[in-house]
Amino acid sequence: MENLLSLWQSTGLYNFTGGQAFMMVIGFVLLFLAIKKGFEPLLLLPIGFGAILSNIPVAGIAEEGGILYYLYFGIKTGIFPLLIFMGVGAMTDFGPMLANPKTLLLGAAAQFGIFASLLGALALNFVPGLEFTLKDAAAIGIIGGADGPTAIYVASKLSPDLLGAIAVAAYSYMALVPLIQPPIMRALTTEDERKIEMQQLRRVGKTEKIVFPLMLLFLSILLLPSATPLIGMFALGNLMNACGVVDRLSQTAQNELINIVTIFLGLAVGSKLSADAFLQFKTLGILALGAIAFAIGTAAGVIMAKIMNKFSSIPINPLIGAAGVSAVPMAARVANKVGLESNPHNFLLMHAMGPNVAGVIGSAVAAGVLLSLIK
Amino acid sequence: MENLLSLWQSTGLYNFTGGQAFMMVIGFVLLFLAIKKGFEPLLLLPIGFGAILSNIPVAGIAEEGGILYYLYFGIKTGIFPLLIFMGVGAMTDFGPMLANPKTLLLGAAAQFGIFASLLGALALNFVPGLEFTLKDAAAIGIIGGADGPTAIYVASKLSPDLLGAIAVAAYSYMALVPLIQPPIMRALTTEDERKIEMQQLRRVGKTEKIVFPLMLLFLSILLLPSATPLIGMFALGNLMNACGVVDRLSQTAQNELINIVTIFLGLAVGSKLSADAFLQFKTLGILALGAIAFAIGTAAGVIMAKIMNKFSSIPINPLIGAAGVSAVPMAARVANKVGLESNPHNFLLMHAMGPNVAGVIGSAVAAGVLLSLIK
Amino acid sequence: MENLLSLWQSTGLYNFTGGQAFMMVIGFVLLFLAIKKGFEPLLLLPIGFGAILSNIPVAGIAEEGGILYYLYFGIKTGIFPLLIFMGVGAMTDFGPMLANPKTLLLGAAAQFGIFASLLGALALNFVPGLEFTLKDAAAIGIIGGADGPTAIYVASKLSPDLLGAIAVAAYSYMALVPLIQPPIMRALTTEDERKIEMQQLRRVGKTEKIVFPLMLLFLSILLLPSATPLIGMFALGNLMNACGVVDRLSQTAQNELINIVTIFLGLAVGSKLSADAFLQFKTLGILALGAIAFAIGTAAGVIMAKIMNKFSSIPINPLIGAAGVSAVPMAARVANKVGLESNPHNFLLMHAMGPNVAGVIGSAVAAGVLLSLIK
Amino acid sequence: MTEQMSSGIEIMFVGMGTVFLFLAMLVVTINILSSLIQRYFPDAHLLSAAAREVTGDTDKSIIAAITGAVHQYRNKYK
Amino acid sequence: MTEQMSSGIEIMFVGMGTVFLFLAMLVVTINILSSLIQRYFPDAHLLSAAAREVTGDTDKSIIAAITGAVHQYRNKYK
Amino acid sequence: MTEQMSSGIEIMFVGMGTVFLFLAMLVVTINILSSLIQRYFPDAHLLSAAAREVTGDTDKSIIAAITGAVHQYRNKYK
Ligand code: NA
Ligand code: NA
Ligand code: NA
Repeated sequence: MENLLSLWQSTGLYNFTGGQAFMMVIGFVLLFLAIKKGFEPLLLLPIGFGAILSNIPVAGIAEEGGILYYLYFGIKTGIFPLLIFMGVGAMTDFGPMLANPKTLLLGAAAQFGIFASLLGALALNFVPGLEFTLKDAAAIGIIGGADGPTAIYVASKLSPDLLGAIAVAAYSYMALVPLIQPPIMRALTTEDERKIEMQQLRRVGKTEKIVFPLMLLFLSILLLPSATPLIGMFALGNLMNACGVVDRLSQTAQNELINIVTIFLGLAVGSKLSADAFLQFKTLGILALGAIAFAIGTAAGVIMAKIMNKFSSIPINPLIGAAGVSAVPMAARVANKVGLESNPHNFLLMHAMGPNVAGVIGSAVAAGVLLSLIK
Repeated sequence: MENLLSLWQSTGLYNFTGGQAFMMVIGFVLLFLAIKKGFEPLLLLPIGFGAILSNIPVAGIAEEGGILYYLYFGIKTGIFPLLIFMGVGAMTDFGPMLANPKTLLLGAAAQFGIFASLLGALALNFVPGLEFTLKDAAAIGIIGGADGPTAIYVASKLSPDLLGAIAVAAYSYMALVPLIQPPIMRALTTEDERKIEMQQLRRVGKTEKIVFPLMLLFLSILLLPSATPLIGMFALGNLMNACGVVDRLSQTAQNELINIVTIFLGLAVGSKLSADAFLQFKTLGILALGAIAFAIGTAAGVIMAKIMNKFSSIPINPLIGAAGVSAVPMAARVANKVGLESNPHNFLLMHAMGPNVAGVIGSAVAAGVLLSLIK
Repeated sequence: MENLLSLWQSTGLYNFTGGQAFMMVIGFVLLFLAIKKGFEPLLLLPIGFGAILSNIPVAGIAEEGGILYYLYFGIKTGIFPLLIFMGVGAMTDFGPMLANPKTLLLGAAAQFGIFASLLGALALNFVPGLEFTLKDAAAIGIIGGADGPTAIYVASKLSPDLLGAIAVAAYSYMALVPLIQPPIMRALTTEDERKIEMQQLRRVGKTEKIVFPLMLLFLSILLLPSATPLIGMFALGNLMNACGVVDRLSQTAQNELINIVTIFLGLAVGSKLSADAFLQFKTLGILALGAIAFAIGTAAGVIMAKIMNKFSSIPINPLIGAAGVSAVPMAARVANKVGLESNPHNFLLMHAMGPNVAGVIGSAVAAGVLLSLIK
Repeated sequence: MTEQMSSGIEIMFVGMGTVFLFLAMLVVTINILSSLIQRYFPDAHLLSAAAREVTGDTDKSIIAAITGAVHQYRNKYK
Repeated sequence: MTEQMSSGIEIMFVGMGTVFLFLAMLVVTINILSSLIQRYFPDAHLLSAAAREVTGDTDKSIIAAITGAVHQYRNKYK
Repeated sequence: MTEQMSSGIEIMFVGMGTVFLFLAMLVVTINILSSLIQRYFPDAHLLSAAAREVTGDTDKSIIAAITGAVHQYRNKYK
């Protein structure tokens, strides 16, 4: 009888709190978005599942002794986001960017979204009930980098309590890029601009592709050492792929290793979606600022492309500026698609891949600045 | 000279204890069973090897500083059995069970082996020289769950000293299912019952397969949170496979990740096969109780099927009740084989897969009850 | 303004020390050797990259909180080199050795390089400014084993400060085997000896291949328990491959698992290439002694083969003695190539594989002796 | 009977009860959800399965040939 | 304006400045290195690309056939 | 000669002695076990090897063709 009572008192029904129930709904929504809507399922599925697991009453899966507690060490130490960045580096082809290096500047301009939303977060402090420290603001701003591992890395260092909301916002908006970007791109460009055809890119040789990651790392060492964990692991992955002599390592880095780490990282991020941390007015602010960051980043990229067009003899289609936010390869595909609407023979995909991967570098650099200035 | 003496004093020959030698023989027996007899080689080979390595005198491979000592953390924290459960979940097709959900009750009945052998362990306390605590008894009972990761997970929480013997018993009896089950199945059924043909199963759609793991998790959250680490990771693996949008994660979970963890888990389980813990009268009790648990579970499954047959208009072949112990997919194959002996046109395999996978859920639920009641 | 100053003070340019800059050059040289010269790229690429990352000022990637700091635990605990050894074991075919077991003695003789360079390191203590402890000397000597994971394992136990230099020397000289060995081989043999054709090897059955790793482990347990971590993991890998019943584990051990660990091990070794530890007169001594170790090992192997030829009715081509240093499979290929120069129909490759894999066992035994005598 | 034994028996009843309750509720829930899904969200996949089974033949024979070849290859050389 | 706000603005200027400086320097370095590499270490690979494109046809059609088959196989059975 | 040096020399003798002893014992054990195994547990595999080598031709040529194709494919597209 006592056992029966103690079993009843250990049921979820008996112990549920409203917050936990609500967070589980959030988890289910993330699963729904991942599975039915195709929103970045590789990340949002494990994140959503982790959110459910970590909010189960009594079980303590995200508390000491539970599996999610141990997996979180991989984020706390930075190991998981850095290994994912290595894998992404191994998957990245810098060829289109090396063929037209000017487009790197588009990847720079689009980072304006990061700093604008950082300012926005600070401005929200004037709203009663909202309180963001400078660290919080920087961690929120990095959503505008449109790069998952970078956002998780920075948030885990500066504002671990907001990590869950920030990661969810970053991946959700990356999935929403095809909805967020086109109206902004159309509003800022004329039909003629969208029709601009670009010169075919030259083929980039193997030596250039091998030298580039080393050069990138070297520049980062000289100018911004705080960005070198991110840029270093990215360059390592890229070098392993480009050099052609360690194919088995490169293949493992971009397949099994990144898959294993993705499962663990997703679950661990989900474990930060607790009611205490998430069910706050702050979270709405984060979601709003994230959307603003993406929009501003897109606009800044397009405007930068228009400015460059003024000074360049070789025409640049301003649509590829939007790809500068990163969100690889989604943003580049969006640029291509919007371009095709105006000119069915205008394939911008490869031209947009340049600013697209430059955006990854740009956000890593911005992350380095934030990590080095804000302590 | 001194060096020569110190080298001699550091040889295994000089330092061997009888217990260590005996445990190595156990290790070799496990290797023999794995390699020559095909007894669950994926687990018993690393377990047997781990047993040998951990009993090497002087070397201290299972002591602080040795590799097996570090690998054991993966069991202590529950990470290894849970990751294996995730991989098993990804490999499991719930289709046959969803097509005929009644067969879930067969998977429930067969768990009677768990609780019967728990009682048996307590009863053995009347034998002088044997002393099992309630925790020990529960850990021994779970052998009857016929599910490796569940047994290891529960034993590591309740009775880590018995872990080695329990894991060895669980995997050995799973390999012996084709010998243990058929006589019991034949004794409890008539020739006519064994000839019963079952209706073809309907095809189960993708949506149902996606919804099922979530529903399973939800029910477990409401009723039995203590089972959610096991059921949650199992459901995660199953969802990753069923949803079809994260194939690369699902493939990694059921291939490289589970392989890596299997090697580590096996070695770490083997490291618990030390002379101190294993060479006790207790171990014989554990082996005997394990066999009883399998036999009772099998019988309970068959009897339950016969009872259900009385009340159901749709015929159920009682042989598939035996598959309820889990031991996937061995027990289902045994049901199929025994059925074919009586009726060469009667293919029970898919019908037996229903209770078979239900048995996995049933043992996880039983594990949850034990973990929640016994502290 | 303050921010700008603090950013400048956090640049690499502001903080660089000469030692760090020099170590980065070393890192780049290793990358160059790996990529352009094909020097053991699987290891030297991550080691070189790790050297660069760990010497970045301010970033602290190899200090507490940095990724390389955490990865180093895998070396400190011995887990990484032992897992690599398991994978190498799974890749090794002992067939040629079992077909002609006498050649094991060639693998024994070639270990003379280890002990000769140990003595050499102690002798260098007479040079003012050089100071090697017995532990240092043993760790340096193991370079002569021509086996990466063994060298890293021993150095991490006996002399972690020298680990970086020792690993670099070991892998570099392994890559240089085609340059180091041929002149020594030619100098010690006559044209007639190099022309000796050897009898075709018998085919070795599966049972012998299964029994061998167990026998090897058993002998090591009896005689030299301190070598059992290395020999045990090697034998485990080999058994998994030979037994044929755990192919999925064996495949994972020799592919994804070894690849993942190789990346981590390489980076972690690189993290020990700090200016403090590397930029010492000692390092030159280590490099010199490493070369001597390889040369003496080669010579000892060849001379042993000539001695055996005196007493054996079945002819042995002394060139295959050089393969006894291990450096699998490079040294065996070198023996084959030098043999072909004298006799274009003389394929020594398979005959050289015997001493070649015996050399791996020989160095593991030598490692066990060193670990057991020197504390 | 010892106290331990009696708590063991209680655990048995509570345990088997919970296992049956849990799996019985799962049966009920599956039945409800399956009929809901089959009625309101039928899988296009299953509806068109019959159709595909007719037209799929050519594809299948090509794939079968290749499959066989690749399997032979993998078994031999893996 | 609060102190926090003003330091936020400073971070914005310093940050965007660094990002632009960094990427602009990367543009310059890429241009320099690319021209150096193309002049002094041209890739044999690229030089002979045109040639290969002519002769490669037979190879390609075989590979295309196999690729197609293997893809079909993998999509179906993975 | 220093004390360190003399212990180094001792280690050398003990070490090389152990290495030779170990590998020599391995030679002896291999010889014993190999003859035991070849006499009492001969591999069916090896006994029938000669037979298979005659009949295996057709298989091999198919496999060789596929292998070549798959290798081409993998080298190109991996
Ligand atoms: Na970006
Ligand atoms: Na079960
Ligand atoms: Na060696």
